[in-house]
Amino acid sequence: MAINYTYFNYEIIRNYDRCINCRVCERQCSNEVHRFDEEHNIMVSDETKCVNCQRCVTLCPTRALKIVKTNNEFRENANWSGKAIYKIYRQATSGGVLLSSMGNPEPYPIYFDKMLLNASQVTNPSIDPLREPMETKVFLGAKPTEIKRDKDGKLINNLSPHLKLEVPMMFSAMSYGSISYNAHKSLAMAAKSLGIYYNTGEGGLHEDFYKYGANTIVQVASGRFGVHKQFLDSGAAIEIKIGQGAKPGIGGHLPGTKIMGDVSKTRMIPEGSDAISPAPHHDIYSIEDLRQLVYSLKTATNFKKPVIIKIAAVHNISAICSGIARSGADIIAIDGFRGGTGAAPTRIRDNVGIPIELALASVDQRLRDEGIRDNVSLVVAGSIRNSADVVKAIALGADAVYIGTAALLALGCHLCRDCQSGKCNWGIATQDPELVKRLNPEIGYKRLINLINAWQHEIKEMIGGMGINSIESLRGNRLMLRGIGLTQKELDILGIKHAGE
Amino acid sequence: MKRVYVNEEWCLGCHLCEYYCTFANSNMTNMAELRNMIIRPNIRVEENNKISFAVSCRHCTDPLCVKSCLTNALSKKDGVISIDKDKCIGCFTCIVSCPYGAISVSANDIAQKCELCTNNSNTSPLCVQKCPNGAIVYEER
Amino acid sequence: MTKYIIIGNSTAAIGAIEGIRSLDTTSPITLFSSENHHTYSRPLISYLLENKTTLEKMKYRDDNFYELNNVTVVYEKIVKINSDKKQVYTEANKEFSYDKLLVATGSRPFVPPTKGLDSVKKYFTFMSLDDALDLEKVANSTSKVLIIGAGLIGLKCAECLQNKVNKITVIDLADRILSSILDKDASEFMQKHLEKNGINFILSQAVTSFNGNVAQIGDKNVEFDILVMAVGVRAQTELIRDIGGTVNRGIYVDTKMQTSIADIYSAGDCTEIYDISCDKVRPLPLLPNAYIGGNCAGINMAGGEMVFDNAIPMNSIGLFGLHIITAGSYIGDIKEIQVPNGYKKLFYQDNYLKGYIVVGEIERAGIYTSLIRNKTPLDSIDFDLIAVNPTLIAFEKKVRKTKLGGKV
Amino acid sequence: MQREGEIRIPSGCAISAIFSKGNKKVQGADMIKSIAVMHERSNGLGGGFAGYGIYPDYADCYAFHIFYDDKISKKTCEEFLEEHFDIINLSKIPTTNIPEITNKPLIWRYFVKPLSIKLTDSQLDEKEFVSRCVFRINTRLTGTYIFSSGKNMGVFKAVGYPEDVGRFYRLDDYEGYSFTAHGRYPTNTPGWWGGAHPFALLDYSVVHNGEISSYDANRRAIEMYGYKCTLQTDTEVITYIFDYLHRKKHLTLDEIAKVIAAPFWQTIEKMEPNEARTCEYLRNAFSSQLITGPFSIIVGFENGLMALNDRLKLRSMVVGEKDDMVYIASEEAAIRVIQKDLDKIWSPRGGEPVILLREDK
Repeated sequence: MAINYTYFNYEIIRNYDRCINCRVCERQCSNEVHRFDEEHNIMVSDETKCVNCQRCVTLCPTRALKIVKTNNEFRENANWSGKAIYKIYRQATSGGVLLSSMGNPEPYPIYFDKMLLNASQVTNPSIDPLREPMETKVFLGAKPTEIKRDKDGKLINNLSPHLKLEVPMMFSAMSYGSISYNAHKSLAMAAKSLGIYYNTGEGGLHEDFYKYGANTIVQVASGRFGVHKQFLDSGAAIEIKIGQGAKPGIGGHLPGTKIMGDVSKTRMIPEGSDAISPAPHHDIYSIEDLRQLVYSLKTATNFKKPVIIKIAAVHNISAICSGIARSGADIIAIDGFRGGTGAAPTRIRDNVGIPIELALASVDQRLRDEGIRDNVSLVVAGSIRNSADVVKAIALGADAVYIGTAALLALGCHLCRDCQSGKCNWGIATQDPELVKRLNPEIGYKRLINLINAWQHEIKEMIGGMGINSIESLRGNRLMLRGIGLTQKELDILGIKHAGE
Repeated sequence: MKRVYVNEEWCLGCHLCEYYCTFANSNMTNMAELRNMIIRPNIRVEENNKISFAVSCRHCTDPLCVKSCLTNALSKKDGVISIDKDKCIGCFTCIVSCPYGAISVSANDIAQKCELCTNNSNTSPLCVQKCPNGAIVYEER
Repeated sequence: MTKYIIIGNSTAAIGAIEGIRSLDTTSPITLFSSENHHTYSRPLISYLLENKTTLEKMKYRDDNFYELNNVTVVYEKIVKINSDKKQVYTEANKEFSYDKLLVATGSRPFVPPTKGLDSVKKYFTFMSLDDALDLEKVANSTSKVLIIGAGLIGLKCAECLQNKVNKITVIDLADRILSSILDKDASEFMQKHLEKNGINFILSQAVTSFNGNVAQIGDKNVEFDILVMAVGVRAQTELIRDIGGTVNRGIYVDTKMQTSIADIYSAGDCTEIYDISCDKVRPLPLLPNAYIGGNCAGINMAGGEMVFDNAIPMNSIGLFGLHIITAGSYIGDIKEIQVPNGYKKLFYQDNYLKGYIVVGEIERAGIYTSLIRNKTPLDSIDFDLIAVNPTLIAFEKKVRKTKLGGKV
Repeated sequence: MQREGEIRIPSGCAISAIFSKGNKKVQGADMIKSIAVMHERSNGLGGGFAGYGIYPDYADCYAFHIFYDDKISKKTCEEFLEEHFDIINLSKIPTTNIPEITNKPLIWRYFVKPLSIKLTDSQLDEKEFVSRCVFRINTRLTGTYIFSSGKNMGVFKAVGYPEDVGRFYRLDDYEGYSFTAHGRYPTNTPGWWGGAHPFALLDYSVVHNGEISSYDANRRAIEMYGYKCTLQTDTEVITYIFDYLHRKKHLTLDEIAKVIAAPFWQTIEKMEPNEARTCEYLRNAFSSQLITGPFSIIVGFENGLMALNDRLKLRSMVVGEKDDMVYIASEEAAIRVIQKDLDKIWSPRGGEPVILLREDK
């Protein structure tokens, strides 16, 4: 093409008074942005290639680098933003669908930030987690409908298979393939030592990780990649993935370039072939089909494992969930529209689905109204960013949350949202051995443990302040929430009062 | 005793250790002073088609360098092999004897080597502190 | 309680003391020094004349070394051993008895008998501190110096006198300099370097006769004010020879550094030792071997178990800022590597590295030394890679793992 | 200002109870004496009593105590009752007008039995039928509030200090095997007679001191099982939880304690395996019925009484024994005033239930 319409977003500012030509930026940039100019003995950079992953900035020993948004602008236009124009150029050049990664970055309302928490004053005491036990253990699974006793009146354990979490958080589904071996290993190791669970995503389970099975949720998705008897048996629970928040209604696509060696082996597909998960499960065209799949998986595993149904938060979510709650599933995982992904069509990521806070509130209420809330546990995902989000989600009615993006951030991800390129400089969303080795699981899993421990401490502080000393007394305890700057409609959906009421 | 160990599985070949080592053993207050300087670190990264690892003094239990030293400049105290710059006359017999190639020639033409940062202001080896991927560790083995 | 006696006060002796004391901290050690100096490092005498070191810094161990190690030093020469009585005798015929004895008498300069040598007022050797101090007294800006022998000693001597004197001429019977440690190409390379620095050479010739301060060399005469004899050294083996101990070019010792006579050990320049690089027994008058040998002897004398069975020649020498490192023997096939303003040659035979010469870029050469010393099979490493550049990457992964991840 | 039920009202309080395990009778007068001692713990915005074994002549009838705002309400309600019950006896509840108790509603008492046709039509067991009728009336019929609906027991409550309420209802005229009393200290309320305690459903009555932090979690859970929390008070939700676990799920009193004041996990870990398994089962199966935050409650029911503190014991509660009489109160003084020499007096640990049952039953 005659004219290069490339419109680059970033400028790399290098402070030459600090740059010592150590070339770490050059060595660590898989996008080949930095280069050492032998002749003039200085470092130079090609900004057009920069995705602003901050690897160079982070490693630069003299802090000589910073990356700033370019202030190069098109003529001002409230309607046609530079971003909008740029995308047009890109598509006019490529003729292709726009791809991007991680969660929806657009400025939609964040309801977690419009809810405030309660604390005890005078009429009942707040509880100090440093002095009193403060419990965060939760069980996920259906509650028994009736109490059974043996002949001498002792209770019979008629609990259906369930998951036991030391803290109400799990690592959400990220497939081996979309993320690296070392990223997966870090998650597995962390889940094990935290007494929680991580999720294989639709990538099968690498043979090295079977030993973490007791802390693994194995996922069955529309592509059925890597699914076999041993895989199903190895996990603590089975998750049927119907949809995901980042791209409701469409399937997945892992480019063949990432299907190499162990990834192809684990997925049970040929090297180099694209892994394409269909939009729907072609054996699930209706709720009764889902029920069949649930029971086939349960039968396949001798009714020993709880089954999770993961769906994206869409408009009639509560009706859908009431159907699922009657399908024999034990846990429903709802993924909000901010949920992350390794790659999604931009327009879908940014325009489909609804906020998890609203979805959760209406689902929890609907299931209670129908008296079937005990049939299932609710796990919510889709941008749980901190411990307060966790507390708010549980107060709205969730049993536990899935964290994905936050976990990746703990592992070093800088949300450059270029996962689809496979050139992740942080060794997370890549299969290039040279890049993968940049994530040392020994370091990674400790960072994950730190994050969850830190959040657990904060959760204890917050619920202790409410005078609650066990997380189950927070679940659905919407009186602990007040809205701020919300319309009556929003308050009604969230089932909370406005601050001051 | 605690020693520096490297694990090539995690070495990224970023060479940061070399720069931090040089800085640690300089009397600079600001690393940027390394600008336009040829660095002479006591730890060196070896690289060859995608394998890389850093090498520094292994502080051998039976150190040939110390035994070979002409001037008694090299000596071993509490497991740390250190060099007395005042005594060294740069004969480099230590370089002939070191099986790891961990002793090098200093700017003023005498021998220099890693002393586990016991000879500078750092509390533990700076290369270890600064390795971005835990490829260099300082521990008992 | 064992009575230790050590004859000699240099590297091997110090190695022995440290060896003994690593196991036996109490028994008395008596040391006899024929030189009236605290132990010092012989190779430093040339640096002393260059003022690159001082008498203080030359000391091979600190002043309180004997005291700390509870060693009695007797500055007298031992002239006789009686191995039956287990006694040694000084010139004054004082007797001292031992349980374990170390003979570390070192070597002495060899002065070839030459016609008219007696007509030379005074000639010098260049071995001991006293030699150096004497030389320093007479050397001045007008002196013309003639050095016989273009070996390590001769050339180090030349180097240290260069700025002090008017002219230096080095003569050697061999057709090249440093013939004992360099091959032809290397010595030519080195010779050029030395000539650039103003040293004159007369090679493949010998002094046929002296006439006062004139040496006749072939058909021409060379005048000199100072004559230095640096032809070579000879092991001082008499003490052992006199009592019928096995002696060849040096005192025979086994791998425990024990002589053929019970309870008598020997180490250092006075011994001959098995050189694994060429599997021959020969004197290896080099400081590292002296220390390692002495240390080994000391440990065995104190009842420990130690062997020294991997001796090889190792040399590191700097002349006028150019460094040479060599080790092992120059036998077998040759691998020559081109290096900018330097020189590198590796010698290997049936899958083992035998020796090498590196001039100029000397860093990490010790890795080559270890290949010779440890008899590393060359097919177990990337020889082509390591030849170009001494690196641990050339070893197998598992070897690297132990080298860098294991306790060594 | 919102009326009780339209708004959640946290409140502190005083509670007291007397229980006779044997055949000795408990006098209403003693109950008043005891609760009166804790005058300071109330603020005059609510007081009440529950007496058990007080209607021996109508022991097999449900005794409905009803507040009416006006005659119309009474008329509509009675029509409903006629439809569903066989009314054995109806009368005003005898009261004495005293200055301390003002703007009293119409207070009526009905002894009823479910009409067998209606009962069979409903395909419910008798108690479920009755409780549903009670919910119907309380939620659908405005101006009408059934505040007592058990057999051979009755609740007497009003806005005022408990001792005055006792006098107002002539409690001295009643005797039975068990009494409980409550003095209320709401932190904000217009004070409504129905909002006073005890709160009762069928023969379960609850007096409670505390403010539970788990309220909304408990409420939203219990409402799923057909209960309606019309008053939004802790006492109400606790009563329903108790009714649910005891009457509907048939948990033992001891198991109920393990649910609502569940032992901490760290305690469970130290238990012997079987007990630990039971506790884990109960905490898992009934996690929404765990009550956290400070409370001391006394639950009365047919032939029994159960007292319980929250698991951290954030509210005071003491128990005294004399022969086969047992006394429970927020403060020891409230026991001493009616029984000077006790065989035994102690303060139950948090989460440790005090379960009292009549021996001959």
